Amino acid sequence: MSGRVDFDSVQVIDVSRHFGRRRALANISLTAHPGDIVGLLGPNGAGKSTLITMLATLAAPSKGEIRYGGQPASALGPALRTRIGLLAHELHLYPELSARQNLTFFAELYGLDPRALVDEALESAGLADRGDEAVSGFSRGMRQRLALERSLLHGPRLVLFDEPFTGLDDRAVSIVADRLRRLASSGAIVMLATHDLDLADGLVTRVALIRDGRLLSDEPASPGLRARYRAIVGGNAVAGRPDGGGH
Amino acid sequence: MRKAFGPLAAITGLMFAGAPFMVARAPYESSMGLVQKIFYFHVPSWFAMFTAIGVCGVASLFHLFKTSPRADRIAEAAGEIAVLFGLMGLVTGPLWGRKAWGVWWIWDAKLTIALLLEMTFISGILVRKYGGPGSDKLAAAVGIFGLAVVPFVYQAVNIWRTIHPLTSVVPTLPATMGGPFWFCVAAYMLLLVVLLMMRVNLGKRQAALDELYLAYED
Amino acid sequence: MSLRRLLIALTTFVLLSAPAFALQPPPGQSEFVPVDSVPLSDQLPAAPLLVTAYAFVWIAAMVYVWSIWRRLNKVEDEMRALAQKMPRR
Amino acid sequence: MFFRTAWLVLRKDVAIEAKSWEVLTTTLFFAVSCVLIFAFAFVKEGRPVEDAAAGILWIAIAFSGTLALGRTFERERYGETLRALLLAPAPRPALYVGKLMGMLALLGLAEMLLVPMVALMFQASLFSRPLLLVGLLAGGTIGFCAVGTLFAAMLVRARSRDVLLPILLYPIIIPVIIAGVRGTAALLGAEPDEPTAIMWIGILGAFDVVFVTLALWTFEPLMTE
Repeated sequence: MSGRVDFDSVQVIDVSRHFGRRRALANISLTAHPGDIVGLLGPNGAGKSTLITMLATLAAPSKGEIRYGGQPASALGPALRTRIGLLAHELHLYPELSARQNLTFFAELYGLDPRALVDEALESAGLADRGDEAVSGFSRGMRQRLALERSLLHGPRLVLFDEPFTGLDDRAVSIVADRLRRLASSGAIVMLATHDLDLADGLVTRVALIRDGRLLSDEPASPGLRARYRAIVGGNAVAGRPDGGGH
Repeated sequence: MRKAFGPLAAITGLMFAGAPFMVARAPYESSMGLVQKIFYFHVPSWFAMFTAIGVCGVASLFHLFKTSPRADRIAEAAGEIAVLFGLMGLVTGPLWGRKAWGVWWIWDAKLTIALLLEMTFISGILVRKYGGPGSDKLAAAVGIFGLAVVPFVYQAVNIWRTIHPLTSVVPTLPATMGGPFWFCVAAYMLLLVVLLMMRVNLGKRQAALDELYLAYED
Repeated sequence: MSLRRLLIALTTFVLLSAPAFALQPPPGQSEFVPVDSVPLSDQLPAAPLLVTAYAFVWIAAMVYVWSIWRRLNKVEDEMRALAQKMPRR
Repeated sequence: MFFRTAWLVLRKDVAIEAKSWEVLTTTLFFAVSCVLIFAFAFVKEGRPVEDAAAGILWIAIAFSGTLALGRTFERERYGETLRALLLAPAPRPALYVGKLMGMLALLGLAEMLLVPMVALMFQASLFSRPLLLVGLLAGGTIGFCAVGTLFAAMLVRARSRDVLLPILLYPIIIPVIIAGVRGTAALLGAEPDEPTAIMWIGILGAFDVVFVTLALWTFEPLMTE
């Protein structure tokens, strides 16, 4: 592997991004360190996913810069991507392949020995018995858990979750929440984008409120999160619920 | 640059005004007679088209790797203007061919090459129009590939078909014919520069409008 | 300001209509071997082709200039309209 | 790391294809129907038009190639898995090479069916110089897939991509089609004209070198949004 890249901080420095005439993000600045679970909270379409995509080096900011341990992604090269894990809204799974084949492919893609890792991942995703079934036959919850394991296979330093709880029942939500806490305590930088207030409440260590591409507040999580969220984001905070999934 | 536009446009206009006089005074060609004089408007349009393709290719390369909006505007402008000059060539060519070879369109090498390049750069415009956000990078790829394919198109089509007067005729032009020819080439090149400046300016204003929309949203 | 610049370009181009009739065939010589007198029949069918070719080039350039000008005006109007809405917000 | 990733991507694509053979069967069927359509157009009173076989073969390759490109990348677009690939630690052009090899294999299989079929139906002596024919087919297919794979990959996130792919692809690969058709036609004559065929293979080779390099070079900037 081309040298171990590691970083102890992720800095978003005055980042803006627009698509043609639509501004997705305006002057976002925030920093995260190992052990943080930063909640990117905001209604749908606030620009959370755009920020997550840019943090994952899949898109470049129109203005401003993102630094990993003080260095820009361009300086760190492809090796940086071994330290980034992304669970996107679209789950990034091949429906035709089985759960085991999906995990094996991505493990090898990251240059890891798949055997031990895949079984362990299937176990913690609760899919050990269905490892050889095609993913197309899985429910949304099962796919979500499988995709979660896939994004953590290579032990990333920076873990990016975009709406990780959609389609999960309460039991699955608490499993995933515990998994995040364990990750953070083991030194990962976790950034969680969601519009679902209740889930984030007990989990995140810091909250960044984003609306219409603008960072409204960035402060440590405190019990009064819900009231403050509604006060800042305005009455329709709850209205931002997804149509089916979530709580 | 901006203040140079006025005089440049004036000179271009004057040169285009003077071109017919120059061409009219040029000698008669023995075998093809008067129709050969289309040569003075047909060939320079290729010179201008290939220059525009070159500008578009280089600007696309710059935009793709350096993501500079300015290079993108120049690439878009040069792409459009390459299509314009290509159109001129593709119309004046058959007009000349009609008399000289008796038929409007023949699969002659030069015309086929021009047609292929014209289609390539029209596809560049189409991708900008229908490609949605991020299509400027895709158009840049078309610009680069369009430039890279020119030698291959030349080679393949030349070997395949050619009854076009060899391009070697240009250097052997006598002084009395050379004069008006290079005058027309200069006029076309100036027209290219003037159109480029106008189109880039349009691109700049469009970007300013987008900027205003963004500012308006803030 | 852009209007004035365009007018300059337009007026100079307008001069073009004058030369359309200046097509007397003078003598010459070269690899494109010119000949001093050309039978009228050969000459006639060629003249319209030549004029059409020249006219097309001129018209194509003018249509393009006009299209840039029209798009420019559209952009300027939109900007003016947007600029007015800006202060009110 | 570079070729390992390319090999992994290829193996993954083959594994997916092996589940359903969907893209392969549709491509083959489309290629066959292409040839049939041309057959009706170019055969008068049972006699095919002189050396139409070369043209028909290459047009069928180009059309079925475009179809296969669209289908293959539609599959990557479905779960946005192309983004997951872009997150792989290997340099991104490795993904392009993996995809390119997949397309070459697919079109190679299609050609294995197309060539005998065209030879049969148009009484074309395609097999008179098998080595040169393979050279032409390889050169042409690599050129087509090199540009096609890049354009298909970059169009994944563009709107109206399935109409844009042929629009962008065909003008650029015309030299490949000309070289392929003229080279193949040279082989079909009563006594195959080898020097011409070899010349066209040379041109195809040059095209492939230039455009594979260009594609590898521009793949990363084109895939970053």
